[in-house]
Amino acid sequence: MDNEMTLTFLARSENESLARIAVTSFMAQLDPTVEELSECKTIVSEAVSNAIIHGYANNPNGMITVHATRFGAEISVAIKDEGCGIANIEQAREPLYTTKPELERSGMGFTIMESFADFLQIESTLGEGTIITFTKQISPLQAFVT
Amino acid sequence: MDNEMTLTFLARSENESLARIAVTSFMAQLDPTVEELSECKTIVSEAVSNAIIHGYANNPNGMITVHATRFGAEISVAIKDEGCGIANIEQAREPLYTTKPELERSGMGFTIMESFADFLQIESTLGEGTIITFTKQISPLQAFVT
Amino acid sequence: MNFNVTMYPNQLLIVKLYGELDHHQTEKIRGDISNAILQGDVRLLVWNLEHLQFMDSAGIGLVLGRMRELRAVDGETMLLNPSPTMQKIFQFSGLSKFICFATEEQVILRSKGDFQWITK
Amino acid sequence: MNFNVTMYPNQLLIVKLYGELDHHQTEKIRGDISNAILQGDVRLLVWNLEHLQFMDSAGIGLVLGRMRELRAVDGETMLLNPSPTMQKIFQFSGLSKFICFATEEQVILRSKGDFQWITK
Ligand SMILES: Nc1ncnc2c1ncn2[C@@H]1O[C@H](COP(=O)(O)OP(=O)(O)O)[C@@H](O)[C@H]1O
Ligand SMILES: Nc1ncnc2c1ncn2[C@@H]1O[C@H](COP(=O)(O)OP(=O)(O)O)[C@@H](O)[C@H]1O
Repeated sequence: MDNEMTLTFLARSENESLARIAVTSFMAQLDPTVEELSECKTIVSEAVSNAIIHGYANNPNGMITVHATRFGAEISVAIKDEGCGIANIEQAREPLYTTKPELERSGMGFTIMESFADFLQIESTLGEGTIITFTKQISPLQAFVT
Repeated sequence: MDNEMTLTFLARSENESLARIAVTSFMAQLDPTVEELSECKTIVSEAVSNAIIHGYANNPNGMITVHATRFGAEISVAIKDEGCGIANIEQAREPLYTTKPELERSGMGFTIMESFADFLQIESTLGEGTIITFTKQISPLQAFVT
Repeated sequence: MNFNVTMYPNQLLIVKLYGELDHHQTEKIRGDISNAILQGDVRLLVWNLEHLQFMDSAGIGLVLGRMRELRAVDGETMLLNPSPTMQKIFQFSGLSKFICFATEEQVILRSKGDFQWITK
Repeated sequence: MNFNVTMYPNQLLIVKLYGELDHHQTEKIRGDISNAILQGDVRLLVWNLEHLQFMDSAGIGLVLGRMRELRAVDGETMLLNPSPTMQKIFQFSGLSKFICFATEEQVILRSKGDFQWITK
């Protein structure tokens, strides 16, 4: 492993940007393209928002952990909450499926995460919490050009 | 307590900027002035560099933890390593005192940290590690003006 | 983040977004945008995304929510100058037909005539 | 971070720094600056800090280390346009007498004459 960081913070929406900026800074060492960076930021943002809104149902005392590692040009990030968990993962992955339409959730979170990640894994246990893990390969060419 | 975050990372110099950016982002919620922000960044940078260079003697497998909390307009940050510890804290605090002149260390780290913090505490045990804790009050006026 | 909401003649409403639009920020700006739509009897709502540096699916929820409000007054939606990553997000969400690339000035100018051009 | 090292007539060397200068970055740029000093028989080394966004005590170590190298050739040091926080850091370190506020062009121009003005 080439580098590693863990960020833990309270489940408050004002910390969504903190999670993104930490992952952005961690990734910067790989000279990613603007799009690779913004796609990873989006995945992190979706998973952290979900932990706050769904996992902890907006209870601001929950804790969220973002764990990032780098192996060569591959970055791997896990976003973990100890919230309510997901009852039916297959259903949750469906585009437009949301349990919080009254909060104007679009139900597109998992679709976006799966599209932007090279690999995405959803682990969840009802009453125990959820871990979203994704990996993304940073284009090796760019790493030399920039 | 109004907010809290913990960042843990490997003792590699490329992570010094990660530590600064996480604290900067955490503080942003308080609308600090440019100087308050850059003074806090400097303290974090000094303490993290010291953990890497002195605490772990540049062994990149050590772990550094930055723990930040906010109470009202006061931010409190602790930077911890589990490295070699400081033999003589009084001596270490002296301006220009450094045990690594061959690495062009200036010996000004603790002087700068103490000048920029409202309160600074050095706890260290030989062979166990060091914790630097500081607090800084963010100007309440600015918090409204900006 | 910053944003401004400006009403132009011919019931054109332009919402200009700056910085990062996430769940936290949408909660803060939703009310102001809704009010402008409901008060202004808006016929075209333009989201100027040119200066927006980041957006996740909370932005989709914000846009879809305002589309619902616009339906009551028969208003249209335009997504102006999204970044490549935002374009993908709109595409996944079935909103790519509302994307448009132009300057804000061009949009204002054309809206003075028959702005039905946008939906054609 | 970015930096550039430029040698001007009259043995004036200007080091322009951008971004954040910390322990990590000083390790990367020290060699290049040292080489320029030793090759160029420098009489005045100007650190242009105008575009530097951050500096900690690693910057002090870098400046003091180069001062030692300059001593061999009787060269002077100038700290050009530091931020308020940097000014404090230089002051704690006894370096405030080397601080100067001017444009780089002014410094280049004056160095064409008798640049002893700087140390007066
Ligand atoms: N961390 C989580 N904890 C509990 N439930 C979750 C979590 N993440 C997602 N879900 C469930 O999966 C559904 C779909 O998620 P997503 O596709 O991101 O859409 P949205 O967040 O817009 O609802 C959510 O509505 C919620 O019911
Ligand atoms: N985290 C640490 N672990 C072990 N020793 C430390 C640590 N931080 C500081 N020291 C000791 O205190 C001395 C003074 O520190 P400082 O004032 O920051 O100056 P510098 O880092 O330039 O040497 C160091 O040279 C080192 O011997």
